[in-house]
Amino acid sequence: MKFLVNPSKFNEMADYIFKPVLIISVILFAIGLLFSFYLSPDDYQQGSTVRIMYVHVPSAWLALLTYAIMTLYSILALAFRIPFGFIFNTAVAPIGAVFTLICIISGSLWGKPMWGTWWVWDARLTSVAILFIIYLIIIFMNLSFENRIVREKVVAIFILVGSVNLPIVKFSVDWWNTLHQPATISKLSKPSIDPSMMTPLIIMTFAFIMIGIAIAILRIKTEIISRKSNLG
Amino acid sequence: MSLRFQRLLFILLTLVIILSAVLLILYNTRENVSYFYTPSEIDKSDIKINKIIRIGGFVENNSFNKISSSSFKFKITDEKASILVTFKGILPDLFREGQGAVIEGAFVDKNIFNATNVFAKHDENYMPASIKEDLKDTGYWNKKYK
Amino acid sequence: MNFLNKIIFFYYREYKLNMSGVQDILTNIIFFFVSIFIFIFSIGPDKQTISIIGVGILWTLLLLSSTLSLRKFYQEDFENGNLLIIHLNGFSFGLIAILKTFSHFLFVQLPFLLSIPIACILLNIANDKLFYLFASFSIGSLILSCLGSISSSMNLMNQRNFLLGSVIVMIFSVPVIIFSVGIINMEESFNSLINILFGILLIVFAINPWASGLCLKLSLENN
Amino acid sequence: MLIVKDLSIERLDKKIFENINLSLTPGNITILKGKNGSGKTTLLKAILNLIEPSFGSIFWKGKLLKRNLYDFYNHATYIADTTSSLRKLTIKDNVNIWKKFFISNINDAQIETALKTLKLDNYLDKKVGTLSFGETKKLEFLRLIIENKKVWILDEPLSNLDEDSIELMKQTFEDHCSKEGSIIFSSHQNPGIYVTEEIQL
Repeated sequence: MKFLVNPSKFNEMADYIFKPVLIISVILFAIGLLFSFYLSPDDYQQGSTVRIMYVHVPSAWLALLTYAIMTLYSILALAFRIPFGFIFNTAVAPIGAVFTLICIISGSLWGKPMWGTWWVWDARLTSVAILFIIYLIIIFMNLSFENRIVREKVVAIFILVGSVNLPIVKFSVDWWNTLHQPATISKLSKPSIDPSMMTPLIIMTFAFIMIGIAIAILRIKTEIISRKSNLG
Repeated sequence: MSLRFQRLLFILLTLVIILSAVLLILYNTRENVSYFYTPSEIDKSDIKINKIIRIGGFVENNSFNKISSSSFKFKITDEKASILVTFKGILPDLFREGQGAVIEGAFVDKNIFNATNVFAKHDENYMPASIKEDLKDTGYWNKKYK
Repeated sequence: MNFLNKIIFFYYREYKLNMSGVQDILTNIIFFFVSIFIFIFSIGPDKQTISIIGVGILWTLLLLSSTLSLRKFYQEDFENGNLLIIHLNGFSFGLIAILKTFSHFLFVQLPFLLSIPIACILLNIANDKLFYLFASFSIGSLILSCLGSISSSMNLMNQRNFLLGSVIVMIFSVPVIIFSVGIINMEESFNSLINILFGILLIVFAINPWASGLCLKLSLENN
Repeated sequence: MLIVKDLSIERLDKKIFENINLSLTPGNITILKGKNGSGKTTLLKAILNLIEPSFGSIFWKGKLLKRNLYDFYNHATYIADTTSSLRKLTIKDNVNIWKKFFISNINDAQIETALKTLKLDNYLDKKVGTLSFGETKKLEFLRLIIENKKVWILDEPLSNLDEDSIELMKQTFEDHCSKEGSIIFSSHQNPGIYVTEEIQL
């Protein structure tokens, strides 16, 4: 597992797995889209609008997951002095931002026909909007410092401070009355979704994860290279 | 107050403060960050007339009345209390009896709520339309899903 | 006690420093009032509307004006080396952050608090809400001071993008605004809302010395 | 007292300097010489425990500096090449603030003579912002007298000073050494000051 913390090991590993990951993600996307558009049934209430879920939910999960991993790497980088954490944070923040944006856009496309509004300021939607802005701030911070050592550490601190938003996003629907419905799939109870709709959701989630990993590999590799060339 | 002593003091203080803060927040937020009130909450408190609020609940069965093509009358309930609502405008697709909804507006008098916006709220259950029919036939439907 | 004296004279220094630039603080307050005028004129003469959105205006302007003075937080002391001198005088960076936060509250936020009654008259806010306003504003502005400390220490070495510090403060102050405006609108749940605000204050207060202290140390290491 | 052993510092995987050894004993003056960017300020900051050494260690009174930091800070004065006096305040106010903040045991008469020797006694009510650059620099050295500590750590103290002032600094340095004090300072020119140890970076 050293490739998760060591840049040169990561480069080796990335060369092995990049192409397979990319191919798998393309295949998964093909199957997933086929499932979600043709092979999955209409919802008993929402009709075919429910198909937006197959994009909305995976992107939301990945937006949260990306931030959680960034938080983890920030702790690793600051407390255990593992510089790969900084590389990871710089490279991955835009990916998380894009996932959040996809989640927000698909969510409002879903909300308009179902709820009757593009956007409301309930706890879930507000906290996701804040998550998006936090991602943007991370990206802008990465662009606006001249001194690299200060920049990456300050960004890591900011990520840690911003991580208070994560549990708020996740549990806002359970803690408070929101227009957004509570979690469908949670660890504690049986998912309240039919298997025929669960399958495309899982396939699409893995497709999103794979494409996320593929882009992350590319971005981390470029980040490593640009750091090396900065020294020379 | 050596620098190390300051550090130790900070660590202790931080732990104590964060713990008490989290308790304080969790204990108090439950009712207050709500996007909407429930009808029974409205029943208990005295909400002022003409103050804009949101109410969330289910559209009561057999309460929906179409007054004209764009004006409606229905009741919002949470099975303990219900509120009579009037609304002029376009209802969202998902809006139907027995379905969750959040309405925004103000009380025009003590019992009648005039909604300016109606949002449909769907639950966390997803299932194919065909299965619902099966479930209804077997009578399993009402037990598990509201 | 020796160290207590040092802390007292730290504030003596802050007092002298702020009094020498008292026009800056006054300018901040003038900004606050001129913005209120602009709000009133742009909304129109309807007193009813103004009194409904008055509290929101007050909060927005308080937030904006306190982010205006963010660069004064550490930047001057950082650039002229005083931050290092204070540290070498036996103050850990975390302690500096706490002391500076209180100093910001005393010299920048307190004048705002004192000018709230006048602002209330201008904005047609009922007198009986004054107590709730004061309660929420005093806790809220302390939270803003803590957030200001965190964000301005993060941006000490940021030479290009000054606005980023303000954005950081504003995005984290969203919950503060939600709850403190809630206090005004829902007086019946005053107790639990003020407790929540107090909880948020405790959290940012606990995070502040760690985050700011680390950022201060980083910036001093590398400048 | 202060011992630096095999100190090396890397930034961004680039070596700034390697294997620096020095010891600062009472009555000792050490000069750090080197071009711009050779790491003089970095070494001084490492001595102040602001920068973590990559290799090697620093000791203060026989203990690791990190473990004995508070005591070291109580015995050291650092003067950077910035103007730490508050520009909007008068010289008098600045002196007052320093005197109180550092809990100085120097009496007013001593400060007055120091001001006189620095030729600043005529501007007491003038704001620091209106002084010339050399004068603010001299005012900065007043802190050495006010803080009255054993170890002086000075970053480029002699740049921008005229010959009279350099002569004055020389005397101050010798005075301090005769009182069992020790000095470490950096310079990019040849100062013509008697030093006991010279370190080339």
